[in-house]
Amino acid sequence: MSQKSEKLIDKKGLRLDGRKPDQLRPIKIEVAILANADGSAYIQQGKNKILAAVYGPKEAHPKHLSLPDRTRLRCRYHMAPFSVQERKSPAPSRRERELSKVIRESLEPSIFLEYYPRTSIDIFIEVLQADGGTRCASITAASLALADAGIPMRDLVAACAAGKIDDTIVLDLMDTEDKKGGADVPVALMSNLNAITLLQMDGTLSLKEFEKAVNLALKGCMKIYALQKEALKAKYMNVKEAAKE
Amino acid sequence: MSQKSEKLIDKKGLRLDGRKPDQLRPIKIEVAILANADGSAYIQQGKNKILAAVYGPKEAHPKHLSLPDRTRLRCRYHMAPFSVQERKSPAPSRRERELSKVIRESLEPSIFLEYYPRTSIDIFIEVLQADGGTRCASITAASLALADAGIPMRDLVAACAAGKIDDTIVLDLMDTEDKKGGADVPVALMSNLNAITLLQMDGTLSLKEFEKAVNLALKGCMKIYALQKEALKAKYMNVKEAAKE
Amino acid sequence: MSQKSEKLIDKKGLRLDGRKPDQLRPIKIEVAILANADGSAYIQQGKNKILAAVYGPKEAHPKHLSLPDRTRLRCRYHMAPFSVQERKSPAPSRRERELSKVIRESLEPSIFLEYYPRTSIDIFIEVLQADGGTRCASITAASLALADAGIPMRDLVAACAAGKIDDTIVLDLMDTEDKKGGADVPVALMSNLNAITLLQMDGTLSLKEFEKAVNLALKGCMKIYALQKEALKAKYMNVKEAAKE
Amino acid sequence: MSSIVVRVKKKQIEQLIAKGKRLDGRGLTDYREIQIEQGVVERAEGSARVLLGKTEVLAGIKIEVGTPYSDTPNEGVLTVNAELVPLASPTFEPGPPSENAIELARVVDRGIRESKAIDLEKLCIKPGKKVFIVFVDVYVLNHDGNLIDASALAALAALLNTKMFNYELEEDDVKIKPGRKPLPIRKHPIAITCAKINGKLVVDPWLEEEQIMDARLTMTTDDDGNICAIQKGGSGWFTSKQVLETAKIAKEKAKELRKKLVKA
Amino acid sequence: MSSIVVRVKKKQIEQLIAKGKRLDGRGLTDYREIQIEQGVVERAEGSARVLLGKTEVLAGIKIEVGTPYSDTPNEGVLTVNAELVPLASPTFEPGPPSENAIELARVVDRGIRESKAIDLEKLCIKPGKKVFIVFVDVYVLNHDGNLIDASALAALAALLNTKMFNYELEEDDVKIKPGRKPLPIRKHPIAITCAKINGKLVVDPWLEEEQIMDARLTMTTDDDGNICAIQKGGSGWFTSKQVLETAKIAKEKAKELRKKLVKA
Amino acid sequence: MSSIVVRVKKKQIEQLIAKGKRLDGRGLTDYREIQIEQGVVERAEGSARVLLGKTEVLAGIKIEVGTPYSDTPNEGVLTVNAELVPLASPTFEPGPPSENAIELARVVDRGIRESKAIDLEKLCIKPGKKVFIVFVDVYVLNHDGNLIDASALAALAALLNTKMFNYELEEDDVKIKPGRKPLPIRKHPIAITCAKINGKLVVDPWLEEEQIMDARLTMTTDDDGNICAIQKGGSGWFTSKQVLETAKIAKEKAKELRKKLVKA
Repeated sequence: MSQKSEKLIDKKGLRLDGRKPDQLRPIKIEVAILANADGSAYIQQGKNKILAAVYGPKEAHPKHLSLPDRTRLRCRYHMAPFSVQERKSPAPSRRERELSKVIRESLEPSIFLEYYPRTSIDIFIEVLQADGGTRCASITAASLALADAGIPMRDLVAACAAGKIDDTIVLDLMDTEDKKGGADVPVALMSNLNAITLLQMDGTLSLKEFEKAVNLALKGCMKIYALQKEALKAKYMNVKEAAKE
Repeated sequence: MSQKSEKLIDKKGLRLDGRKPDQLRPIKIEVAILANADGSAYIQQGKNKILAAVYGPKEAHPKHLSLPDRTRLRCRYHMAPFSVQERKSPAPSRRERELSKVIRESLEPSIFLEYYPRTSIDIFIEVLQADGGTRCASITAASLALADAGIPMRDLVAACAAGKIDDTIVLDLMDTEDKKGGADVPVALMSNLNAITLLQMDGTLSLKEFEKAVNLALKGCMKIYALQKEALKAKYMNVKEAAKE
Repeated sequence: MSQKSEKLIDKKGLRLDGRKPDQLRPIKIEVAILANADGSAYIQQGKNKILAAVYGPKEAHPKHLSLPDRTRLRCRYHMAPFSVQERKSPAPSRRERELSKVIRESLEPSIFLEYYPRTSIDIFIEVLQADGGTRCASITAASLALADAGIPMRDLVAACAAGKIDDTIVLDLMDTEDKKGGADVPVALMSNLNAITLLQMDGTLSLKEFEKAVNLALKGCMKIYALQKEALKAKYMNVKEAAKE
Repeated sequence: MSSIVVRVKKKQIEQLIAKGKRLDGRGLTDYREIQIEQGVVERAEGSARVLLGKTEVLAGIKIEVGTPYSDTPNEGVLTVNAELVPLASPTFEPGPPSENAIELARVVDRGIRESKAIDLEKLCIKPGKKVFIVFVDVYVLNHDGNLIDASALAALAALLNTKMFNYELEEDDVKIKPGRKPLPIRKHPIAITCAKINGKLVVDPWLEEEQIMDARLTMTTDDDGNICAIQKGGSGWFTSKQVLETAKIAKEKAKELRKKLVKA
Repeated sequence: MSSIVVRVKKKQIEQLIAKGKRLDGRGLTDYREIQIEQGVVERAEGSARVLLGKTEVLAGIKIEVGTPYSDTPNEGVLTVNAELVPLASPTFEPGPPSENAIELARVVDRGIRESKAIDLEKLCIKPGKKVFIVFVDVYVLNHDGNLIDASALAALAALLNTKMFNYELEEDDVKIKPGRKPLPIRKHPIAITCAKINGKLVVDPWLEEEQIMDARLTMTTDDDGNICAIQKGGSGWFTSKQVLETAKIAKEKAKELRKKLVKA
Repeated sequence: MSSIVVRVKKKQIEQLIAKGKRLDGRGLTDYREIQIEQGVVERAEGSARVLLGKTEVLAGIKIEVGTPYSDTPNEGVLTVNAELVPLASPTFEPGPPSENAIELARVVDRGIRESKAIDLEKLCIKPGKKVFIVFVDVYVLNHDGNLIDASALAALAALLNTKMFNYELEEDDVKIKPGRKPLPIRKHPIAITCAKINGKLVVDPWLEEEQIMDARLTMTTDDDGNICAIQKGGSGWFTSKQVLETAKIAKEKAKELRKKLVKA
């Protein structure tokens, strides 16, 4: 991250896309959109377009990797070659492999892993278009895909980043803000349990700024949590209506 | 394929190597030429020089890939680094992997796969020198290698391409004709069953031209089929003579 | 190896680092220096700095690679990226893979492999700094690591190279001598059994020179063997003292 | 699927087909419903999503500057890649492209290349040195059969949706200028696949049919009704009569699909 | 370890921690003993060995000439790689970097990069064409827990030990001149990790604690006490109170470690 | 092979060897019959097929223009690769080169390189910039033991068969001119392998002997009788007396083989 001279916040306090500092990008969430997956969800957050699918619980394969007392959660975060400015090779990059791990670890606390010993649950995330904050949007979608697959969960996990641009703490950074800004703090939350399941940071923040950023991110998570519940409700309404017909 | 101005057929209707449009290149086939393989064959077709070997049926490995009701046929088509103009890396290319698949699928219909459940049969093809039409010559040789290995078969599979050069439908294109010509249609045939087990095409042909090309290719297959049978007979004669001595 | 004009031996018959032709570089050996490994050793020979660790005998994995009548010895010789002048990619090179094989085969004769059927013993060698003769120093260290792990052995294996520089047969070539010299002959020896377990050569030597080089290398091995035994003794003294306290 | 389930299903499907019917209610030469949506990934130079029944494929186009092949110094480069990403089917595994993914990419590639759909000479910047590389990435999002036709269609729709940037050469460096223009597309190659089941040909096989079919035959035809690519797949065979029948079906069905695409 | 052994050990460790004690005798916020030795690999441009209790990490620095990234034409390139070599632990396998090795490298990288510890602009030779690449290779030699802190410390100590060669540009070729100078290091980012065990935070978890912890949280701070990198790991969670507590601990402990390093 | 079969065979072979005999009728220092055929792959710059009993190896040479190594700017590049293709033996697996294939390639490479068989300086086109790269690809077609000797012989025979193209430099571009000339070959390094079985040395071990041998020792000698490469293999050992005996055998046998090659 390098702070350049161009202004990311104008005189009115608005950001390049017209948002206020504490404002989320427009978010659209759909649940159960893939036919083959056991559970799936689609999220659009700003220009991010991300699909998440869940397969399982199913017999773990290879067997020697199965766990005797709980399910094995696996996660693959993957970007489509056309999702970013310069074409990305389809082979998983080091970044994608790290994100696969932190996303998995942000979802694990939400699942009753011990319900299905010796099985595995696979989470597949495909970023179709990336615009900053894809790991958070991926967690939001993947948690819904888990719910859609009927996996027993403690709570939904909602994720959102806060960060610093032009010395202001702002919510939900888009790509330009992330690249030119001063810091980015992605956070994932199980709202009912007040449990932070993802926390990363890059950039530079004082302790005070950091505290402010975390709190702002948590507020963002709670707003997204509400959207997640709406999306689930919408799905069940659809199912209900379909059942009536 | 790009049509260039150089003539591929001269005024007498002859091709660059002096062949008539419906003429095969000189073909030399030998069966049982590798000591270790369960079955093997060597084919020279024009400047193509190709070895095929068969190992099996044998216990499938790894076991979870074995099939309960039939043998698993595997096939690897591979080119020697020195077989082509520019040295080819020995790692299998995408082209080699596709050809491995289509060759396997052209041979599968000829084998009584259900005779040997839970086993595997491996076909290994090595192109030592390539001059156009290697997939067809590979099929011709591999089918003989299967026969040599004593695998029960419905019929031998013979393969040959037809194509278009200088607006003429011709048989058995060599490399230059393939590269500068207008279309190439490789075909594989079980002659007794009138069964086409391989059909591919690239280039551009009208429906009429295509029909003509397929029919010409099928005639080529039948001629090659005769050569295959001669090669098998020659092998048994040798065996017989060897037994007499 | 290319012989350049610069002198590797001066008028007094001394080498670039002041050694006599039949003199070893300063050697420092320590046994049992890694906490997690079942056995380990560290060697410094000139500027070479090499760690060897042994894990096992343990259940062989994957099982189908286990041997019914003896242990499976595995060996990985690996160089740290910063161990050589130009950074080395951490992926094993062809050279590292060959050396892993010849080092394993130089240690195998020393181990009673049949004592532990169906198990495996892993030897891991990490070259932290390389200065010529790393394969020999690796063998010396790895043999001690095996002893430290309590693996029953016929004898320790000590290794040392001899070679030719400026038409003189010399012992224990360092990197510059290896690169600019005329030949390098690495040898490994079980001294009690007079058994040569490693022998390689590159360069050019007459039969006479070769005989001289082998004999010099064997003398080097015997000196190193004495140092190995000292190092083992030092370790047991430490253990004893520790026990007294 | 266990082999017993497959055998039962096979029998059921075969009996229906003998009567000219199919499990999902279609006639033997009926295509599934097609939806084409272009421009779905704004960040790509071009993109399109195709729904073929429940089969869903996304294609995205990226254009970069690179070097031409030495034997075609005056032509841009076309590269087609297909990913069978594991969210699309329980049978797709993460990892490097499988045999099936490679075949899929190469069949789509051949259709575009052999029909000369893109005027590659117009993608040359500096002969022998700099050309545009067109990356076609086919992304299968849900697999319900007949991936070849859906992928070829998505790739073509994405190419038609593609806008290239303007540029000028400044001392061998390509400088991007404002404005965009479409890719030079000359032909519209359409792939049509028939499956052979119990001796009969059915068009556009869906997953359950693919699982029990003897073999499949794909023919790609261009705007003039010429064939430009063929691929036989599966471990069965065709008679030459079936081959010619497929060619006729392919030509006819391609016309229908091409119309939908031009509309799209 | 069998799951029963783990459960027994977990209980034992948790009971101790509830009383403010730890299995190895430390208090909850005590760091293990640290030894730092610089210059251990003379052939590398810089190197350092760190002992953190029984955890042992070696870092080596190599500097090469290469090309800059297109978006930072005036800056040298930093590359961090970590190898969990199999001699360090029975759980490390030979082969390409595991998920854990990649995470380790990337967390160390972020600490150095985000704190702007190296003045990368001073590593530019010819803008857009030639810059120095700084390779930081982290080599774990014995794994007894908290690899992140030990690796970040070893990397920084090695960078501080690094001597670059002098050079001059001759017609675009970099000619090495005699003499050496230190790397332009501006900051000293220090990573501090806390583990959460049974609701309590413990600093610098060793292996037995890592095996039973709920989660870990690493915070890297610079000389000014600013946070420059954070990584949560493990399948548990933290409350926001615990997060802020960790930040305070990290800031304080980093000061202690930074002093040791400057002494080293 | 099951270990019992191996043990029975081992006993049988050892008893024969104790009497100076071998399973295939040879004496202990007899080489198998050798057939060398050059020019078998016309498309390669050079090629040769070697039959050593039933062991069959094909070597092909390709020559390309590339860049020299930075430490030998005036020399062409030699690259030796060996493929143990799976049609040659039931024990060869498809996939990246195994340890055995790598060792084979490197031993063949060392013989050619260390004997300075090719005058690499004559393969320099423009110092530091452009040189010829000689690719030696060893292709094992049937494995019946002693692959090293057969491969080294095939490689040398192929190099002797190689015709380079003529060229001229036009503004740094290499233009191929009509006509061809042989590679500058100065030496004829020949590898000879002895196996140690039950304390005795046997020359040119075939497969059954290799399966039960204690160890093998390969010595490569040049036209002047100098040794230029050695490789010990297998998990047994040699006495220094056996080493010197092998050296003498190798020198003598190499003369015989070299004669056959020059005839070929």
